[in-house]
This record gives sequence, C-alpha cells and structure tokens, in this order.
Amino acid sequence: MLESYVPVLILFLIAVFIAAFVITLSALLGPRRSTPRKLAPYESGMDPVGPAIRRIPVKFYVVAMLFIVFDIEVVFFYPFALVFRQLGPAGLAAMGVFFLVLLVGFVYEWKKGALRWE
Amino acid sequence: MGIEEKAGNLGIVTTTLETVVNWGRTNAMWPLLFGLACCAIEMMGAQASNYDLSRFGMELNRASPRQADLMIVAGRVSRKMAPVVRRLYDQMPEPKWVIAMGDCAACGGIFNNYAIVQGVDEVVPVDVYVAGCPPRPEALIDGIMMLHQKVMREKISGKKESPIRIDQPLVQVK
Amino acid sequence: MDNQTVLAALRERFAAEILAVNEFRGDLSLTFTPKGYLAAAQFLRDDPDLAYTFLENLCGVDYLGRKPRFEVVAHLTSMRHRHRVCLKVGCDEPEPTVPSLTPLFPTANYQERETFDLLGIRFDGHPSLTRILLPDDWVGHPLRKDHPLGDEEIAFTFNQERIYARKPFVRE
Amino acid sequence: MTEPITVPTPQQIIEPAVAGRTETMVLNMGPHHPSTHGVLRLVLELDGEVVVNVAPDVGYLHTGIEKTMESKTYQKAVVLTDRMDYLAPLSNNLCYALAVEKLLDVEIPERAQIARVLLTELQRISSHLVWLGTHALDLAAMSVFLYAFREREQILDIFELVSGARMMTSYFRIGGLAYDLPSDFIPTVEQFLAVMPSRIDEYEDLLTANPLWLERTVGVGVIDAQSAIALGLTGANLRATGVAYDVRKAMPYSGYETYSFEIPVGKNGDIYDRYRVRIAEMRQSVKIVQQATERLRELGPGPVVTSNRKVAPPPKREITESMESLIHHFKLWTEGFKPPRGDAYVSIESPRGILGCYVVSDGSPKPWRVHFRAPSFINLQSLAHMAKGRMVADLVALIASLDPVLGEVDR
Repeated sequence: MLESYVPVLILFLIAVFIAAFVITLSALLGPRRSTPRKLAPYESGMDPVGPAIRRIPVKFYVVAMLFIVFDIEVVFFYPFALVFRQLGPAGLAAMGVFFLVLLVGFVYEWKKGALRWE
Repeated sequence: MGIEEKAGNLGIVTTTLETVVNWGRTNAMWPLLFGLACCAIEMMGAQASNYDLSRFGMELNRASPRQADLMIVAGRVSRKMAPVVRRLYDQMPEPKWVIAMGDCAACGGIFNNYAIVQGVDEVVPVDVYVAGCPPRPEALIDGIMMLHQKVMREKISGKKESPIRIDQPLVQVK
Repeated sequence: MDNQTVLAALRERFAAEILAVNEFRGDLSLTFTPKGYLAAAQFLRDDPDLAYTFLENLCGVDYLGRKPRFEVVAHLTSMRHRHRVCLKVGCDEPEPTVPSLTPLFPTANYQERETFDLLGIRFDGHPSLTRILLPDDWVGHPLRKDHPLGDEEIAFTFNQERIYARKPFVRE
Repeated sequence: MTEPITVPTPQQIIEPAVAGRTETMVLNMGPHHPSTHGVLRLVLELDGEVVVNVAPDVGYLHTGIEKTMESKTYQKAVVLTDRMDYLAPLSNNLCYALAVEKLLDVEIPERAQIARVLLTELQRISSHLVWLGTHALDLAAMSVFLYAFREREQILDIFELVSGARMMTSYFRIGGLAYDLPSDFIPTVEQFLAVMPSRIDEYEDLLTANPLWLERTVGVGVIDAQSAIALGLTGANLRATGVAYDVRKAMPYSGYETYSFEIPVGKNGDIYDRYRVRIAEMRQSVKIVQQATERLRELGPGPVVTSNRKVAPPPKREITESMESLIHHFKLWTEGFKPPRGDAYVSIESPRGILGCYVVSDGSPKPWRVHFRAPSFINLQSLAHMAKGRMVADLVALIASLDPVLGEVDR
C-alpha cells in the first residue's frame, strides 16, 4: 500500500537536494564583504528613530487569532471535499453542523467590529 | 568571489567561469529605484513602453538597496542628499555599479553653486557618466550598454577596474 | 474692485502706518510699519466686502545698501473680486524681525520658514521657525547679497590637474 | 476652521520619540522611497497602521536656483527656470517670461501668444499624464503607467519638433519664442489631437468605475474649501473642494480670455474628485489646443518675437544687412537689456496650482531678486491636515493626488 507513495518521496528528496545545493553554493562562492555601514538598518536612507523593539498594537493579534481559527476550518474542509460523495447525507449533516458553529462565530465577530480596521 | 580567489588563476577554467559570471551579471542587472530630479522622469520614460529598459533585464526597479545591483543617480545631488546617497551606496550588496545620469550628476551641470555637489563622484565611485540634460532615453541605454561592455571585461580576481579618469588614456573598447 | 477703492479703504484706517504707496504696471503695493502690516492683513482678510482671503505669495528681498536692508513682500488675493494687493514691510540689519502672518493665514507657515532659512529674517509669532530647505547644521543664509554664490572653478585642460588633485574622487 | 490648522515640523515629532515619551512609532518615509514622487521625506508618527501625525521634511533637492539666477542676465536665467518644475518646464518659462515682460512693458505678437497658449496646454496634458501614470502606479495599476507614457512620448515628439529638446525646451524667451514654428507643426498637433480624446476615454474606462480605485480614493484625504484656502491649496486640489478659482479665468494672461473652456469643479475634495478634475482638465486642454491650432492656421506666418529691438534680438539675416541691428544683436548678447527699476509679480495656472514669479529689478541687466511661488511647496502643508487619522496606505494615495514635484518644492 505504501508503494504508491514512493514517487512523492523521491520528488520531496529531489526538491530538498536542489534547495540545499543552491544555498551551499552561494554560501561558498558569494563574496562576504560586510562593513559596518553596509549592515546599518535601511530606513529609506535615514537613521531609524526610537527603539526598534516596541509593543505592537493589539489589533494585529486579534487579526492573527481570527486567521488561525478560520484557517483551521478550511483545513478540515479539504479531506471532507475529497470524499463527500461516499459520505452521503450523513457526512453532509456532520460537516453542516461544524460549519454552522463556525458561522455563528463569524457573525459574532463581524458584528463586534473586529474586522473593521480603524 | 569566494573560492576562485583562493584557487588563483586556473587559466581556461577561470576565463570560462569569468565569462559565464559576467554574462549572468550583465543580463539581469536590477537598478535601484533612485530618481532625484528631471533625469528621473527621463529614466521613467526609458523604462516605460516606448524605450523599454526591460530588454536589458532591467525589468524590476528594486526599491531597497539590498536587492539592487546598479545605482542610476538620475538628477542633481544636493548637499543635504549627499550623505543619503553615500549610505544607500554602502548598503548595496557587493557586485555594484553606478551610472551618473545627466550633467548634474556627472559634474554639477548648470548649477555651479553652494547647494549642489559638483559631480556625484565626490560621493560614490562612478562607472559610467551619461551626458545630457536630461539625457535622452537612447543616451541612457547607450550608457547601460557601455556599462555592460565594461562588466564583461571585469576579472574574477576581484580587482575592480578603476573609474575612467580624464588624465588616463581612454581604454579602447574592443 | 480696483486699486483706488482698496487704497481708500486702507488709507481710511491705517493712514499712520502706510509709509509709501506705489502703483507700478497696474499693481498696487503699500509699504507698512510692522504693526500696520499685521493689522492691515487682518483687516483685508476679515472685511466682508474686501475679502482678501487668499495669501498668494510671501517672500523676502535683501536690498543691500538701503537703510531698512530687508523687506518682506506679501501678495494678498481676493478670489471674489479677482484683485491682488501687495503689502511690504521693511526690517533692518542687526536682527530683522517682522510680525508673522501664520496665525492669520496658515499657508504662510512654510513660506516664512523658507524666508527665514534663506534670508535670516525672523518672524515673531511663527509656531515653529526652523530651517526648512537647508541642512539643519548649515551656517549662514545663502540668499543674502553678501553670501558668496559658492561656485567652484570649472576644470578645463589647463587647470584640471590642480582641480582634480584637490577634488576627492571616491575610491571603493 | 473647526480645530486650528497646524503644520507640524519633523523636530516636533522626533524629539518626544527619541526621549521615549511616546507610545507611537516614528517612521521615516524618507528621501529614498518608491512612492514619494521624488526626494520628499515624511516623518510619520504611527499608532499601528493609523497615521497620528505626519511632517514633511523638504530640502533634499534644494538647488539654489533663485541665488544662481541673481548672477545671470535675464535671458540666461530662462534656462534655470526649466529645471524647477521639471514636469511642466514651459509653464515655468511662461511665468518668468510674463513677469519680465510685465516689468519691461513689452508687447508680444499675436502668433507668439497663441503658440505659448498651445504649448502650455500640451505641457499640462503631458504633466497630467505623468501624474496619472504615477498615481495609478502607486495604487498598483501598472498598465495605466505604461499607457500614459505612450501618450506622453507623442507630446514630447511635438516639443522636440518645435525646439529640439524633449523636456527642457527653454522655448519661451523674453519677448516671444526662441525660434519660429516649423511648417509641419500644425499637422503634427492635429494628428495628436485626433487621437487624444479617445485615449482619455480609455483611461476613464480603466479607472473611473474601477471598484479597487473607488475603494482607495473615494472619501480619502478629504479637505473642505475653507481650510483649503487657508492652507493655500491651489490648482486641481482646490477645485476638487468646490472652489472654482482658476487663474486662466480669474486673471487671464497671454490671451486666455479669448478661448472658450470650462473649469472642472469637484464636490467633496477627496482624492477621487481630484482625479476627476484633472481628467476633465485634460479634456479642456485638448479643446483649447484645438482652438489654438485653428487660430494659428488662420493667422498664417508672422513674427514670433517682439519688434522692440531693445529686448529681443533681430533675426540672423538682418544682422548682415543693417548696422543698427548688428549693434542691437551685439548689445543684447554681451550685456543684455536693462529693465526699469521696480518689481513685478505674475501668477499663472501651472498643472500643479498657482505658479507665481516675483521679479525685482534694480536697473542692471541682472535680476536683483527672483522668487517663485511654488504650488507644490505650499500644497505640501495641507498633507498633515488631510492625512491625520488615515492609514499609511491612504497616505501613499494622498501624496500622489497632491502631485508634488520636488524640483519645484526645493527650488
């Protein structure tokens, strides 16, 4: 049963090999002339103002959380999409409940205004 | 270059590698998006549909110096802008070249006064000077092709060809 | 709305402050004392039927050799009457200061900062009078008549060795 | 004005940030930035994505043009005016030439007046095309940039036909034009006019009803008429707020009162209205150019330079014939003419706003003081007023809609 996965493995190995080869080649051959001025941070030609590490406003975290929630939901849809014909109406109902729960979450979040950015 | 410098001159091997490397560099030289004044409009004209710079592999105008190989100083450099030009030049990765586009970048042009750096070669080492105020897009393309010939002659040994100075006999481009 | 009506209105209120009136090529220009300059600008802007609400141009001029050496010129335009009047005010050498029009016309902000930057005329009442065009550590005011143009000698074949020896060509 | 209009300076933003007192992040949208239309540095005070305060820092292209002009004679200074607003060099020439001609009180022949109006309107179209191209490029519509420059090349060919140079033509001299119009000038312009209106329709189809474009421009960067006048905003930006003030109609110069054209006016002063006003201005300019070409055709050949030999050099062939014109020629080109003492201020409608030129003469052949009222320099003051509370992405669209040209800002 596993034989059918061998081509995928070979493809994966080739990809890893090519990536590694290119990176080591450029690491070996590339000239390294890093002067302090070259390593200075680039902020459109001027010196950066204020500390670099600072507190990120909370809006960014809210969006990150929402993304993770709905991304996982889509991940669950993929296997379902492959076999939803064999599952028949029972599978559809189960998936429907899963989708409805998340839909409630989405509507709540929309009305709460988490999507509005200002 | 890393390994070649250590390995030294292997005759036929390094020359072929040289041509390959130089060929690779000339045909995909990404300019830094660095327009200052009137020459920048002519440079935009050169990049747009009529005089298409994409034929020379300059499709992309990289905004950050980290990803650019060629700095086209298009326009007059004022005293307040000179340190910024120098900083951007330093922040570009190693195989880098500079084209001074226009009279103001080449020698201060018609503005011989307190505010303009008389020629950008006081700030960054320049490889090709393109004359004109502003130079026509064809003149800029001619400057770029001259730069390509110069890059094709570059040696692997890392000694960068010094910029052509007036008192040096002009190198005959074969 | 021509020069005579504006002149009459201004003479009526600021007779003491008007130092000189000049009509050159159809343009009316009045020279004021510093106090009258601010009051006249305020009056011209707020008067309902004059309505000079648009400050078009404000610049300084350096008349080296004349008694009040510097002069600030402001052009006020009335969009309704399509007429322009020019207010001038003189200020003298050691510390040229002129009342600032920025509280009346916010557009004068940059123009006064530029006049200060290039000519050294101070504007009291200006919210943030600092250099705008020149680098912050620049010494001197270039547009003054006694400031040299700062030009370099042009390199020809006969003097290029001397010039290029001094000129710092940047190496890698 | 609701809250007082303040124009912040970079120091006012940087000092508290360096002292570490503020929560907000200070960022340099600095001299080297892809979307600041030149070397404009904006010091941004950001709270996350929202712009709390923005202070333009100009001067990175300060060329000292006004100081250099004081050491040149009146004719030689025309070349310097070209390099100020390098998207509309002819408007600078026209403004300087009109100011000096007002000083000299000299009369310009009819043919030169019409040619000046025609070429300035062509220059307005080419400048608006560069604005449209870069504005669309800032909002990621790359194809509009390529189309806009295709049209611009046609206009530059006309300028090259007329004066030999594509951009820096220095074609308007004091007293008229530098050279006479070539014979095939009118057919070339008519060829361009036949094509241009359909091209403007193409741009309208591309952008006017484009939902992405509407999303990024409608209701963004709004300014009301009163604070626009207080901040000295001029040109298409002012007309977008509803104020119908155009110097070509208010104080007509070089024969504009005889042409029939309307002034496009917007309603609520946002970026979309500025876009509509500029596109409509391009159509009006095409109309003016059509009327001007018909007049040129009726007028036929004629003098393009004023007959007053004290001001304008006589034609070359006359020098060999009469001694007097040789003296004029020699006097003009060695020493230049001496205008009377006094000052003159003329303002014209350049593509960016009201461009004014204030010339002071002390009777010597060199101008005592020349000051240009640069519309972009003064329009930048209203950037902070419009950008407060918007997102950084809207700031990019806002800069593009103000259409600043940095050569003019930092003269």
